[in-house]
Amino acid sequence: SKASDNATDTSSAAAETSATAAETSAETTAGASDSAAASDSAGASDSAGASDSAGASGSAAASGSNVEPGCVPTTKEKPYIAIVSKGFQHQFWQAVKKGAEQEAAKEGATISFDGPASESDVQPQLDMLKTALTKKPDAIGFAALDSKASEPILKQAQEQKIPVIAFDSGVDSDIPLTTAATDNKAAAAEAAKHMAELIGNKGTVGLVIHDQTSLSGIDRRDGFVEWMKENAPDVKLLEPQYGGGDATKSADLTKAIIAANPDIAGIYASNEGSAIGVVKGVEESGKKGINIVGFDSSEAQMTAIRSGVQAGAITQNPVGIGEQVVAASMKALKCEGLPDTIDTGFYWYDKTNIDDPKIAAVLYK
Amino acid sequence: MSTAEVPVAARRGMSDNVRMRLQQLAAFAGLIVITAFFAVASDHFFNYDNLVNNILVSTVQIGILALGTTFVIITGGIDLSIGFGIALTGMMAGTFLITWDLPLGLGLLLTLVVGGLIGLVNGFNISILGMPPFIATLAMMLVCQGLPIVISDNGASIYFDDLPAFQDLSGGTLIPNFPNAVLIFLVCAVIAWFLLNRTLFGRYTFAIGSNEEATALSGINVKKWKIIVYTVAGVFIGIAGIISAARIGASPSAGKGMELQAIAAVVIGGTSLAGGKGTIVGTVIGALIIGVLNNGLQVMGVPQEWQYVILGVVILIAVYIDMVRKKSATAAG
Amino acid sequence: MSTAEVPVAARRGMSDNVRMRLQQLAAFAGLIVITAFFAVASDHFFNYDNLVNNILVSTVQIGILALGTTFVIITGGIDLSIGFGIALTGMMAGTFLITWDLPLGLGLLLTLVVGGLIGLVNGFNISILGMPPFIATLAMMLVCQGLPIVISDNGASIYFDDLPAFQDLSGGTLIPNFPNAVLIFLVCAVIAWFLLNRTLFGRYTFAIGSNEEATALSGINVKKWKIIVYTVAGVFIGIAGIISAARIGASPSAGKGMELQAIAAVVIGGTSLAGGKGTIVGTVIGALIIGVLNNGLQVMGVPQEWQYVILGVVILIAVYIDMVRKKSATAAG
Amino acid sequence: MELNKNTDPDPADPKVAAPPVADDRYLLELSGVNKSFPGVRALDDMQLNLRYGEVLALVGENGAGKSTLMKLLSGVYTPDSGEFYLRGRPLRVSGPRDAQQQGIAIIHQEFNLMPDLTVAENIFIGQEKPSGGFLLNNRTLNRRARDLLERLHLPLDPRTPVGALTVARQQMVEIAKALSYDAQVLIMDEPTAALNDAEVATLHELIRHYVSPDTGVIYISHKMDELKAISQRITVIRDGQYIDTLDTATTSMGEVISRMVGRQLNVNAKPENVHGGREVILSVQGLSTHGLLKDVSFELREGEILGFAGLMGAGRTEVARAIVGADKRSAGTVKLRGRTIDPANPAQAAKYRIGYLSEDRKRYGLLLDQSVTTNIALSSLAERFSTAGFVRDRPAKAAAREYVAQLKVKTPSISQITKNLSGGNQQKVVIAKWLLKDCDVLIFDEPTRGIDVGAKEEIYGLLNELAEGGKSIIMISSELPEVLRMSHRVIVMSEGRITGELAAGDANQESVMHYATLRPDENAADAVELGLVDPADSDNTHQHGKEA
Ligand SMILES: Nc1ncnc2c1ncn2[C@@H]1O[C@H](COP(=O)(O)OP(=O)(O)OP(=O)(O)O)[C@@H](O)[C@H]1O
Ligand SMILES: Nc1ncnc2c1ncn2[C@@H]1O[C@H](COP(=O)(O)OP(=O)(O)OP(=O)(O)O)[C@@H](O)[C@H]1O
Ligand SMILES: [Mg+2]
Ligand SMILES: [Mg+2]
Repeated sequence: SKASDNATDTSSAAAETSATAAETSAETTAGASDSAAASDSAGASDSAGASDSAGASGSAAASGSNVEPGCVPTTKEKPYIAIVSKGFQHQFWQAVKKGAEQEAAKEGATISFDGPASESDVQPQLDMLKTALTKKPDAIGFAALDSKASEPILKQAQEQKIPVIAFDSGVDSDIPLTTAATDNKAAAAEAAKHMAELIGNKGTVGLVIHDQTSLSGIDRRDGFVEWMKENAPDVKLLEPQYGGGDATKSADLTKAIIAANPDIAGIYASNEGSAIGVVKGVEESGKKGINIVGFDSSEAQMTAIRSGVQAGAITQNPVGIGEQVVAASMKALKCEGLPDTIDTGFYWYDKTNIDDPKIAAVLYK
Repeated sequence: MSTAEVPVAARRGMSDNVRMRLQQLAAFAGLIVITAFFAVASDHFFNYDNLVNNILVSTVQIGILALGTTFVIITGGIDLSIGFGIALTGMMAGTFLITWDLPLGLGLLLTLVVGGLIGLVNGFNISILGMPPFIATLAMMLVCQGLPIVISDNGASIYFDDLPAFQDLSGGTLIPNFPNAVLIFLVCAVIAWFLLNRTLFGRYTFAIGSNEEATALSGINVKKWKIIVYTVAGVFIGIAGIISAARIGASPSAGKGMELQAIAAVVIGGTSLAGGKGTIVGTVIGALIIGVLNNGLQVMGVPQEWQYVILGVVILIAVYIDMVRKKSATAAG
Repeated sequence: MSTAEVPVAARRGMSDNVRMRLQQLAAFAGLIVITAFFAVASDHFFNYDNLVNNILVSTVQIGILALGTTFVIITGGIDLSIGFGIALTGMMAGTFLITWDLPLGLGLLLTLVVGGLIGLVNGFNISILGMPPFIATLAMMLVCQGLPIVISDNGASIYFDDLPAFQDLSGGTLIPNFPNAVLIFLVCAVIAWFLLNRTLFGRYTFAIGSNEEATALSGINVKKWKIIVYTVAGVFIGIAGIISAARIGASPSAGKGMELQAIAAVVIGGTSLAGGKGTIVGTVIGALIIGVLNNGLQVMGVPQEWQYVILGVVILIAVYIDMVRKKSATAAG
Repeated sequence: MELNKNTDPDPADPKVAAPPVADDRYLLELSGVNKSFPGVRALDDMQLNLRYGEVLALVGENGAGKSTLMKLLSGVYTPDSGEFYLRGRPLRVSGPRDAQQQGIAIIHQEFNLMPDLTVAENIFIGQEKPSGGFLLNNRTLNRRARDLLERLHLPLDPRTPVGALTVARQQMVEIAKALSYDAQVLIMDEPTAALNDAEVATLHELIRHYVSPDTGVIYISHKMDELKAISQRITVIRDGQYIDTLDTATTSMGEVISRMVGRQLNVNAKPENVHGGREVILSVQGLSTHGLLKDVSFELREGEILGFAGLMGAGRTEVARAIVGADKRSAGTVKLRGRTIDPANPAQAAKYRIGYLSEDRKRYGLLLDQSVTTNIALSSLAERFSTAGFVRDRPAKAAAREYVAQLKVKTPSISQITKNLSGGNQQKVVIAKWLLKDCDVLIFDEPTRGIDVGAKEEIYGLLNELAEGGKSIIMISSELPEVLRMSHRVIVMSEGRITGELAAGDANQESVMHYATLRPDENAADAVELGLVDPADSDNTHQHGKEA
């Protein structure tokens, strides 16, 4: 199951109710800029990730000027926003959905949320996008599995004067008014950086990636690999293995990797399912002292991090992303200006900062 | 005595045709009912744009795969390699047309050849080596899953933006407002119908599925014809691969899981996995039923988790209705 | 005349047993060869830890599904719902044991009942309504894909950290150094073997697959027995679901795609999709072949895309060797 | 009942006319039975009664309704209307199981066996007597089977998978299965179609032992001479209607036949003998297979009908299968008009214009779920009914219609599904397929199996026409009279060897049986007679054959 690059994470951010969630999104952007400073000074490994991403994905809360040409504010009291995401079955997307629903409830909009069964289902996703268009939505939120392939359909949206808000990962096209995204490559690089620190810049590191052909899988693999190649040449990276984000398969992969490389120092897992699998695999292998760097967030990973089995993980802010999509859509409908990108940021969390409110706010179970 | 039978014969012949018609009608009825339902349930569903540009276009690839697979299934076989076959043939199209920059016609031809080869190898393993079709094509499915990534640059897709002529194979409109992809699907369906109902190839396809040993003992070279059947199915994979690539670019994971949907379309269309029975019309209807359901449920805004459940239940009902009618048709006529 | 005929008949009888033994030997030989290859190719492959804790453990779920499916396939049917069946039964286990906090024994029992129900519905649709098994179980597969998400709290997995007794079903070791999951698999295999070879149930399973009409005409209640077959297969789904949940927690997307692997294991083991033939030993060997291949290729660090290709080719070869032996065995008799 | 005991019919001597009937109250009585199928009135106000302790023969043309009637009794079909009484009590049969429980056992015309199950498992399916209602014990099951088979003198190994048996043996399994129920009413639908005289005698022996004052047998057959030997009365039906019931003892077969077909038949279409003059078309030298055949050599001449006789399992079918490449040859050459040919499969054989009609129509003969036309046209499709790969249906249908009329195939239409034809009519369809494809060499294996007397004459006539037209025919048959009557020469096989070759003149019951029962492998004398003791070349076989 390739679903979800930032896949599988969860949902019941229900704990922090919509109120907190709202402030979360505020936090995010803030967190992004101020921790930018932080990390410039010293690559402090608490909420540093956000800064890199800020750097990477261009000025965050910058120029709020994108407006639909010839925009007429909607008169609808309950506008309809059709959201087509990259995935569905995994927790991460369910969390995005959650955020979107919360925001929609606040802003008084109705939404629909669809996504293909797996992140390699490019065509099914495009069929969904087209179908969404026929429902004459007032705005569209779209996370492209393959931005090039979706260009023609986005054009149709443009012709029909339907504002498009891209999210999760960039759509390389000027049609979307803004992109509520996080930079997977930068996030993966941040993970690599922490892995390097954990293993003292040398040793063997295995990679359990959730998808070999989807954008998110490729970015989270290459971001990690490239950073290591540049900054930690002594770290030996193994041939990446792909577990489809399926915990069981990833666990079996992990055990095979450990069996084949008794000297392994660390294992990187590129999404929730992979991380759970790697943790399980390491536990079952009975090996101690393997540094696990995971991705995304869930009860299982938090438990593993607290118990010390897993060193830490990069989390993005799916709930925040969901909220941003709806918020931005509403702005667009009111013809308010939007920035090129809304960086929803990403965060490194480990034993030390897992309970820090800023982090706790973006973690979800 | 034979004279005495003649009138009977006449009657019989009729009721027989009637039954045939009734069967297809039944499957067709299922499609109509579902369509009608969505038309009533949602005001965004029943309009030319949604029916043609969304439903039909989204049905094309599964439909074309289903057409080729119909022959295989009528012989009593099965082909699991069709799904990822799209990935392989698509990536090959990309390699031919973009990487090697061959002329369009040649590139297309070679792509169809690649498809044919996939089928040929399947046919050889099944017919000559005598492998179970399930295993032979499952193995080919794995091969078709791996090779595209090998070909690709680290799993990246190949795009055809510099080759609009190629992209037009899917998006263009020879007939105004009628995407070429759909046109190609229809043409394929007509060809398939012709092959199945008017040629030796079709007759032997049925004969093999209905009793392979008897067919062989009737002096028909069963091995040869089985290989041809799988090869034809392979060519259809090639066509589907080309359309997929023309539409969204060649991706190493295109067509994933489509084998199940295509086979489902065939079986929903009344073709028996036991072999010996099947119609092209049925297969087309089967593919449309799947397409309409997918689209309709989303247009209605059914939560996705429920879409799965409902899809399952509706398929059951559709097939059941179909069967009941057949039964009554057979019982009566 | 009788005197003269006896030897001929005897000959067949004998050569037949020999053939049976040869078949299993062949599949087994395939397994040995592959294992031997990896043992030589990698010095990390052939050690107790990798063989038991890695390969066997990774084979358990597919293996258990394959056991149940063996019965279905011997009747000439197929079951596609087993994969996502793991997701549904796993989530139900979570619901019973965590959400509702029922006592362990009861929770497990109810989970098996849920599995049985999945099979029962399949059996009903196939046996009573007369649906094609492919469609009936495909529909059930879709249902089993949607419901777990419906049950779940926004697709969140359910974890059993507070229920170590449950987790021990997979990770614990009643026998030192021997994971319970593997133990359970072996027990299931023995039970399945017994059911298939020593009980009325097994006898009728073969009879139905061999010639359903004749079995009915012999006064056997075919409908009833087919329902039982699918229900039994369902219970095995329940067992696999429990082990999956105990090992990794209950996830709404667990078991995805396992149906194909399980069916492949059964067919690689020499069971014919045409029905009437099959052995439990073969199925176990088939599952092991898949498990060994996956692990071996990973241990050797083969790039994933090549793993697919090699897996496909090796499966072909393994099955082909198996068949050649069978042929020679048959030709002799 | 007590009364009956003493007047138990004496099973001893087959040749004496039927033993006196135990009691004239009826064991089974049917009247006003109707059954229709789409477009077919299979049974029309049918009636029938079976007395205690009697064997009632049921005869009628192919498609007359015999099997249908029996299927009503055994719960396969439900009647549209009709009254049924068993032992004077109204009888309702809800299904096969129910029929068994009410004491009605049937051997269907088409086998109902599970090919993947062993002989024992087939015989006792449904009566496994599992311990605890669940657990099976194959050892005891095999023992029960062995006992039964020995009691019945049936040469079968309980552990053999039925799929590996030849038709004749499968028939025996069916017989054993039916007898294992020890039912009151035993229905046998053409049990001897696949058997030859020796086995028929064995079967009749079994039946006589089975019949007791409170049981009865309904015996369907197209072999008229059997009726005298086994039955007390003969019920004749035609086109689904009851015609008459006759006392076997006091009736001539000629009469029965004319009642059956509704006209007089001339039963002497003896072909005029072709003399050695004509050219040899097919010459087989030293043919052997791994299975069974040893050094089979013979010649087939143009315009000749060459009969193959032998006991079941003699290897006749294997000879045919080996010649057309359906089975592997381990040794030997096949020459066609002097040119050595080596067909690897029946398709190649067909290219050489050699056709093989299998003895097992269900398994190797028919596309059961396809139409009559499809089946008849199948072999000729390529060269006759297609141009450039496209099928021309009109001529194919025309041809089908022609043969349906000529062979009197009883079918509502040529588009009828073959499965729905009666057994004999199915056989006619297979024959039509091969008559339509004009081959130079036709190998007919049990061609008239299950075909009624009238239709047989038609087929004999056609075979003669073909022969006169210069075609060469190998006719494998277990019906000796048929072989003797049709063949120009008769080849006799035993245990995979040719043990004798007889010119039409010398061929008769005794001479054929003599060669058919030679057992060179067990009996030294036989080996000597066949000249196998000294490693002579295979011709000796024939020499000895001819001398005899
Ligand atoms: N299932 C069926 N569907 C349609 N027609 C049928 C079916 N079964 C039998 N018939 C028709 O009923 C008639 C009687 O068939 P039946 O098998 O009883 O003949 P029969 O006397 O047994 O002939 P035979 O001697 O060839 O066995 C035939 O014309 C046959 O075509
Ligand atoms: N299809 C088959 N499968 C397995 N064994 C076979 C098959 N055909 C023939 N045999 C074996 O070869 C022997 C010869 O059978 P075959 O049918 O050739 O004899 P036959 O002379 O044709 O007798 P009949 O045809 O009357 O049974 C049989 O004893 C049988 O064991
Ligand atoms: Mg009959
Ligand atoms: Mg024979």
